[in-house]
Order: sequence, then structure tokens, then C-alpha cells
Amino acid sequence: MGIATTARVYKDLEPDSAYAFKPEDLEDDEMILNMGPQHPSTHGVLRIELKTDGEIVKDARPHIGYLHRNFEKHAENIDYQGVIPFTDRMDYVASMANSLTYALTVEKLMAIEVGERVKSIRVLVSELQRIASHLLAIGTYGMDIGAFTPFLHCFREREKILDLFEWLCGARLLYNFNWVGGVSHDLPEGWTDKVLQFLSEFEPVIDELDDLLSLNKIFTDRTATVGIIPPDLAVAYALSGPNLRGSGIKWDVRREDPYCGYEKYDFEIPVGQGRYGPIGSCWDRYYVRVEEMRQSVRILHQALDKLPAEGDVHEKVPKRVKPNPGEAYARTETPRGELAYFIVSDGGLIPYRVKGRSPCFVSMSIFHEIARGEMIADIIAIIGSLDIVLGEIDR
Amino acid sequence: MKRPDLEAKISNFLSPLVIAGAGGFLVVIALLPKIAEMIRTQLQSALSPTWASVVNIALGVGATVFLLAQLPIFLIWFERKVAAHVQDRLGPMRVGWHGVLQSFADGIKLLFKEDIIPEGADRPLFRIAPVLVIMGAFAAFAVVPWGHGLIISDLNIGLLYIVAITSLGAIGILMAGWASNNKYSLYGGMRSAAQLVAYEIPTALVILVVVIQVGSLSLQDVIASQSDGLWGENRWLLTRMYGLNLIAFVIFFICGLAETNRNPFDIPEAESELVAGFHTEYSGMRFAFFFLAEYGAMWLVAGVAAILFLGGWVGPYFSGPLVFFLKTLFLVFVQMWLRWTLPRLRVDQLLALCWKYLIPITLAVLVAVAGLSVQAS
Amino acid sequence: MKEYLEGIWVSMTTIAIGMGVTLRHLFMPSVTQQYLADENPEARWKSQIVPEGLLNERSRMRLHVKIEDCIGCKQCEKVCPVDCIYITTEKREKDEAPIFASDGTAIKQRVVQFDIDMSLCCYCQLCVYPCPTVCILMTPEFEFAETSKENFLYRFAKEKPLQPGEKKPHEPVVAGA
Amino acid sequence: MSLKAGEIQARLEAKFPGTIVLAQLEAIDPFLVVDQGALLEMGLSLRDDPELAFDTLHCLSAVDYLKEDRIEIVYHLSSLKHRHWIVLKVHLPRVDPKIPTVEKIWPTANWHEREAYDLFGVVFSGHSDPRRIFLPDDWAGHPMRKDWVWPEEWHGIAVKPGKQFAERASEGETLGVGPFD
Repeated sequence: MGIATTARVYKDLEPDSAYAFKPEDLEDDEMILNMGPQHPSTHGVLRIELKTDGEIVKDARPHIGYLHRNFEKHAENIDYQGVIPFTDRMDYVASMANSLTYALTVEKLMAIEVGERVKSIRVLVSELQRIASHLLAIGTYGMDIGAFTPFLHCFREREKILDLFEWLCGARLLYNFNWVGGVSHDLPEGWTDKVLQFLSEFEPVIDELDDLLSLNKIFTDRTATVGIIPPDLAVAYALSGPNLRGSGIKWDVRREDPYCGYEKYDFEIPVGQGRYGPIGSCWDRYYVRVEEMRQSVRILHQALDKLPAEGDVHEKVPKRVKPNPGEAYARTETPRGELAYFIVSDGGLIPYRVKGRSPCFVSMSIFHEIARGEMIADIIAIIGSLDIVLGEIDR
Repeated sequence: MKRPDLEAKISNFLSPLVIAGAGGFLVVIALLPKIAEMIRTQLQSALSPTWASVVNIALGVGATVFLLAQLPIFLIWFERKVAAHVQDRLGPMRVGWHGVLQSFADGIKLLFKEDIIPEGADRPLFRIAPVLVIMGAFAAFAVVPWGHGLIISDLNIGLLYIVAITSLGAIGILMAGWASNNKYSLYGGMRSAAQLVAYEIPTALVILVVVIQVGSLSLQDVIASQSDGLWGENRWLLTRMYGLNLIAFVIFFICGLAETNRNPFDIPEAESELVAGFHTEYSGMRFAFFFLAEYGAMWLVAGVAAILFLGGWVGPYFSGPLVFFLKTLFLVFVQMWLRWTLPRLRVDQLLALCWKYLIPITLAVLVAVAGLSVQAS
Repeated sequence: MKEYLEGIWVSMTTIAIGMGVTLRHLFMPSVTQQYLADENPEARWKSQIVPEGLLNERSRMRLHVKIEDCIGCKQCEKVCPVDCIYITTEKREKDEAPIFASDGTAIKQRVVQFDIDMSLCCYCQLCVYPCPTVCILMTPEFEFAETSKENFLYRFAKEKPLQPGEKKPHEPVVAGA
Repeated sequence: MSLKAGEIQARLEAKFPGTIVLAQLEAIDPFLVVDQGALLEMGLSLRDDPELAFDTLHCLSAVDYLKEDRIEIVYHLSSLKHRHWIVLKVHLPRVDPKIPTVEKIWPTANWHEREAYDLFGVVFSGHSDPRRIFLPDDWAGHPMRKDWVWPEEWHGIAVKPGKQFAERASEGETLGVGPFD
């Protein structure tokens, strides 16, 4: 067949072993389909090699690294505070959560306990960020499945959150807001009222989203029977966040290993119920996100109630971030799962080693297991349901 | 002069023209029977009968082609506006009043774009494919009646002709998919073939439902049998046969969506899976051809549905091309509305829908309608 | 058979509900804010939720340096995580007229190079905090596209390095005066 | 029920005597340094012992200690069942570091180990897919090593950052705009 032979014109540029599948290994009727790095729904520059037989995908190999910039090497060359803008750029649609994790790790290393107001502010921004990030995940997932309208409805709401963040710290996407020992800005006057206003506007939107997309028969048919991750596989691959909970495992770091005073908040942990098919399907993962937004709204209401009126957000910010030699590992529940940083300090002004354990990297490593035997259209559904951000996978 | 000022000047000058043109267009459509009658009498008095009919048909073809070339321009703008407002956006606003010139601007851009044929493509097929696709969509309009006597050719097998000629488009798509030398295009072509083969059957069966009741394949006869409007003995087919025709109408509409590759059946181009499906590698005018064909086919499907079930150009209060135009426009709007509401089906679900749901139900409706018709006669 | 009919029913109803939602939105006012629809620059900072005039309160856009106030301490250069600030200073001669920043700090260094490469800047605002004279700051100006990347190098320094044998005038200069 | 690091250490010590080289229980995150020969059995027992049940390898990182002349592989293990934690460390030589893969015990290690190989050059023997994960296959060296040097180019593409505009400007080139008022 003409197509198989002309596929590799640029042979001298790409070393052989980069190809997991070789054309000469293919059986009859099989074809290698290169999905990405430029593809509308690989959520960035992910490249997936698919061994297809007609519409059926026999095997899949993700190739990552197109966005690799070695954030960890950067981090070894700048001071602790300077790393935060780089952590923002890992998961660029949930920057607040990333920098929060980094700040918490350094605080753990330096044994800093921040004030109550800072804790409340951090809960506020990270839950708002969770809503924003889930809105993006849900919206783009709808678009992957072919429904365009929910995407823009989600973005309309997300825009409000970004506006609130811009009012709070001057940036819309990459905030540099969570500092070691505090946050960069105190809440502006009237901000909390506007968050309340947003929440009251936002709650009906989730129900509308259910009507428009989540419970639509076409949508459930497309997603509820594909990409099944059984609970034991999810644990073996150390999945976390909505991907783990979609498989029916009730595990949330906010509950199990609380930080920022999350133990004081009353919220439920939504898990995949298998309403339209087996537990652990794409739909379950998707719907866990929808439910999590509802829970985030609950947490936000409580956080606004509990917010201490007074408190200096810069009180505990050290003049010079210079931890004692040692190492610390801290994890938080970001919108995409458990993000953790492993920081080794040699007592100097710059970190000796920073390792980011990114949830998307781990989620993506399970991809080849669940993609096998599905159809090409389902591959898109699976990638979307894992909710990956390539900035975090490739770091 | 600064460029923005120049642009503003051009668009301020052109948009009233376009809006006036659209208004004039509607007036012309409303007065079409009179105009046609006038031309016909003039021709008959000036020329021999043979030449008169030849010139008459040529004028009809010219008018239809002109209409079909203009309609997509309006429909694309209309769809973008519908999509935008469904999504709480504004849509095109820059080029002219509320973006009415947007489609013209896009058309000009497409005209000037480089025409790329990928290396290793099957060049002849690559060139023929868009032509075939647009031909399949536009040739069917030869038998679509716009009013009493306003039809290019009142074939006695008009419905059969439509079913046959629209299949040409699928061949074009398959050809485009194969010739592009692109795997995504190939998938798009293959999916399109599977989809067409499947959905031809319920379409034909649903048309049979109508044909049984009307007793003719000619579209003018179909309309003639619905000449009473909303009420009466010969009312629109939609409300007859105890709701069976309603089911038939819904099925025809679904099949129409599938045949025009519109969401939720747009799997041949499925932009999130196959990049752009069969027209991934097309650019410039060839791409525009696919675009025109899509909107032409939308209009055709809506028009045929209006003729079969909603009485075509027969209206409740007045009849004529304008009634047909408005009915069709409404059905086109429903197509757009569906597109911006629903997710896409998967290819196996698409086929399952056809073979497991549409065909059995259509067959049941067909049998029931046949039985009731026999009983009535 | 029950499942079959149920499937049809569920699809029809959910599709109808979805179409209801979209139809409702068709007649809802849109939220688009057109870029530069209003020539008034303040109108660019409209938001669906943030009260008017507050959105750009803390905006971190283009960097600006009030070079008259710079004392050449190089703290911003040190803290910049992407190294986009380049400062060169030289010691002012003892016999030169004393100059002061607008907050009264004596300027002991002559800033002969203060370059900010905005094409490298990551808008983290970390340079703003350590500045003792508040002379480097981020402005809400966001329209600074350039046709050439080189034009993103903003050269703020006004003074030239002292040439051998050159003497600076003895007039006292107060910045901002 | 969750166990303290000391209890975990005692259990392992009883099962694999002499394999725990060093135990730091007072550190921020208590860790055990284990002998790499016992890693596989210890991992299996950590996972399968119902009292321990470390079902999740949370993170696998490598740290290059240039002065101490060693590379550390750090395993952050956690248990969803008992909600406890332990950190295992294995010391490797900087030259030609080799360690058995734990991919068979925790499949998630697959990509983490590929990353450690890619950035640190640690070879995981028995790994099912021993390729680089981020960098091109023919990339020179392992960049997270402390003594790594920038290559000049890769396939004709300059790798080292060139001179920045500001550096060029300070060398006398006419570049940039300003001064501003």
C-alpha cells in the first residue's frame, strides 16, 4: 500500500529506535497512524503512535517530550523564590495549585507554619482554580466528543474566575501568587463579595451543563463504555485525583493528608458510580470532575465564612529562603491529581534538587493499557478523560 | 489613509449593499412566479417554441446556480451567527454590519490561497473529487420545485433522481480521501462510504412511505397532493396517518443529517479525531468547493424534507417560492441548532443507529402506511 | 424490547432537553467583549464580574523603570528568575554633584546600562518587591507588540559611561523635580 | 492501621536482616537506605505484606550528589489501604549506575525509571522499554547530572543559548529602544 511506504520521508532526522512500531513488523491490514504532535485533540504536543486495523486500535504508544524544557535543571540554578514562576508554568491551567504545592514543600523544609488568613486565602484560590481547571477539562472534553457549545459555556464561567484572579494578583494565568510563607497580595476589598456572586451565578451552570452534555444519550454512549480503568490497575499505576476516584476509590489528599487546614472543611469525595456502564469509564472520570466542582463550591462557601478578617499575608515570608540541609516531600490535591515536589536542600540559597511528581505524567503512563482494543474515536475520548496538560507531563 | 479607516469605509459602503441585496433577493423570490410568467410570455412571443423552452431552461439553470452560489454565503454567515449566539458569543462582527461581509471576505481569502496538492497524491482524482462533490449536491436542484411551474425539469422520477444523484457526493468524498495520500483523509473517506451505504436505505424507505401515499415520484405531484395547507383533506403529509408520517419525517431528517455529514453525524470530517477528515489536505478554492457543497446539501435536504412532509411551496395562507424558502430556512436552522447542541456519534454507533433503529422502524412505518393506504382506497 | 424502546426514549428526551438549553442561550445576551470596540482605553478592562476600574488595579504587564530613581543596587537583576534585566553601574566620582532619588536616597552609582529584555520577561513581578526606591514597576499597558524582536530590548539608562578625562557638571540634580 | 517509619523499619529488618544500611527516622520524611541487592524482594514484601500494603509507588526520583560521588534513587511509597508512608533510598555509584527495575512490582515505575535514565543515566536492568523519554534518542549525555556540559548543537540545531540582545547591546551593537520617559 502506497501510504505505508511513504510515511517516513524524513528518515535521517528521526532515529530508528524512536519508533515503537516499525512498518515491516505490521501484519496485513494494519497501519501506523501518527496522532500528533500537531493534532486538534491531543491537548498539546502529545504524539501517539497507533497501530490500527481499520478503526480498531491494536496498540498505542505515547511519545512525550515535545514540550520538555527541564524545569528541574532550571530550578537548580535559581533561588527558591524564583522557582515559583517556573512551577506556575508546569500545569499552566492550574498554576495556583502548582505553586501552592511548591510553597508547601519549601515551608515543610523550613518548618514554617503560615497564618490562618493565608491558609484560608490559599484554600480560596486553589478551589477557585480547581473549578477553573475542571471547567477547562470538561469543556474541552465536550469538544473532543464533538459538542462545541459546552466548551464556550465553560469558558464563559472560567473567564470570571480568571478575572477574579487578575483583580487579586494582576495575572490571568501564571500568577506567582503563592509564596514561600505567604501569598503575594492580600485580598482586595470587595473580592469576597464578588466570589460569592460568582458562586451564585455558577451553581445553575453546572446543572445546565448536565442537561446539555453530561446526561446526553450520545455523550454517555460515547464515553461510558470506553477507557475502563479497573480499581486495581489504577492503584498499580499510582493514578490520583479524578482519574483514581473515577475508578471508585475514595481517596483525596485533602481528606487523607490535609494541608492548608482542609480538615476543617466539610465536603464529600465524589467517586465513579458506573451509572451508564462499568466503573472507571471515561464518563465516570468526567462526572467526578463535575461533582467536584459542586464540592468546590461548598468548600468555597465555607472558606469565605471562615476567612479571618485580619492578618498579614506577608508575616511569615522569610527575608531569605535558606533552608537547612535536608529533604522534603509534600503533596497536594491539584485539579489533575496528586502533585508532589521532592526538594533536596544543601543549605544553600538555591535548591540542590527539585523533582516534580506530576499527576499527568503518571496518568499518561497508563494510556497504552486502556487504549488497546478501542476505536480511534475512543482514543480521543480517553485522552480527554485523563485530563492531561502537556506542560506538566513534559516539564 | 490609515488601513483601519479604509476598511471601515469599505465595509460601511458594502454592508448596506449586501443587506439591500438580501432584501431584494427575498422580494425577487416572492415575485418569482410573476417574473417567470413574464419571461415565459416574452420568450414565447419572440422565439420559436423549441428555442423558447431551451432559453427558458437555460435561464432556470442560471437562476438556480446563481441562487446556489449565493445561498452558502448567506448560510455560512447565518450558521456562524447561530453558533455564536447559542454559545453566548457575538460571532463575526468586524466585516460589515454584524459581519455580513464575513463570508465574502473568507471567499476572497480562499480564492487567493495557494492551491496545494500534497506530494504522492493521486493528482487527477485529487482534482476531480471536489467537483464531483459539488456536482452531486447541486445537480439535485434540477428537480426541486420552487412554485407552480417553477422547476427546471419536472421529472416523473424526481425523487429517484435525487436519491441517485446525491450519492455522487459520497464517491467524491471517498475519492478525496483516497487521493490525498493522508491517513486521516483515508479514514474520512472510508467512514463516509460506510455511512452513505447505510443511510441510503432508510432514506429510500422513508421516501417510499411518501410515494405510497402520493402515488407518484414527481415532486410536483407530491406537492399537489398536499395542496390544502394545514387543514383539510389534502393537508400536509406530516399531520396525516395518525403520526406515522411524523416518525417518517424525523427519520428522513436524521438520514438527511447523516447524508450531509452534519453533526452529530459528521464522522467523515470529525475535526477532533481526523483533523479535518477527507478534506484535510485541501486548500483554497478546492476546499471552498467542499464547503459550498456542504451548505448546498444542507439546503437540499431541508428543501426535500419541506417538500415531502411540509407541502413545499404550499403554505397555509399564501403559496409561492417565499413559503418554500422560509420552510427550508427553518429546517436548515434546525440542522444548525442540532449541530451546536449535540456531540458526535462514533462510527459503530452511527451504523448501529441505522441498522438497528432506523431501518426496522422505517420498515414498520412503511408496512403500516401501506396497510392504511390500502384500507383507505 | 424494553431496553430498545427505553434507549429511543432517553435519546429523544435528552436531545430535546439539550436543544432547549441551546435555544434558551440563543436569546440570551452574549458576553463577548469586543477588542477595542470602544476607543476609550478604560473600556478594555471590562469584566463580567469585577467592578469597573478595579480589574487593572494590580495588572502585571509591561515593565517600566523610572530611571531617575534608580540607585543601581542591582537587586532586581539578582532576583529575576529568567535573567532579563541587565544593569551596569559605575561609581560616581566623589567630586560630582550629589543627586537623590525622589524618596531622598542618595544615588551613589551611575547607571550606565539598564536593559530589560521584554521578550524574556516572565511577568512574575519578583523584581518589583526588592526595589528600595520603587523605581521598577509593572504597568497595566498590554499593547506593546513589535514587528522586530530586537525592539523588545528596552534600554532605560540615560547616562553614558564616563569617558577618560571627562568631567560631569557640578549642578545638583534632583530627580522628579 | 498505619504504621510509623520505625515500625516499618523493624519489620523489614526482621525480614531482611542487614539490608538496611541507614535509617533516618528523625528526618522530615523518614527514610531508609537499603542495599540494592535486596530491593526487589523488599519491594515485593512491602507491596504484598498485608500489614504494610504499600500499593502505590508515589514517586521515583534520582538525585545526583557530585561531592559524595553517588547517585541516589529515592522511592516514595505510600499505602492507600493503611495511609502510611515510607521513603526508600538506594545509593549508586556515579559511574555506570545500575539498579534492578521495580516495574514488575509497581507498573507506574516504568515511566519514572525512563525519566531517571533519560536525565541521570541510571540504567534499570530488566526494564521493558529502556528508551529515553523526554529527550531525543541521540542526545548527548544526561542533563540532570551536576557535571553535565551543554552540547554545542544537535543535528545542526544550536542548543546553547546564544548571546542575548542585552549582551549584544552592551558590546556596542545598536539594538533596542529607549530611553523612556
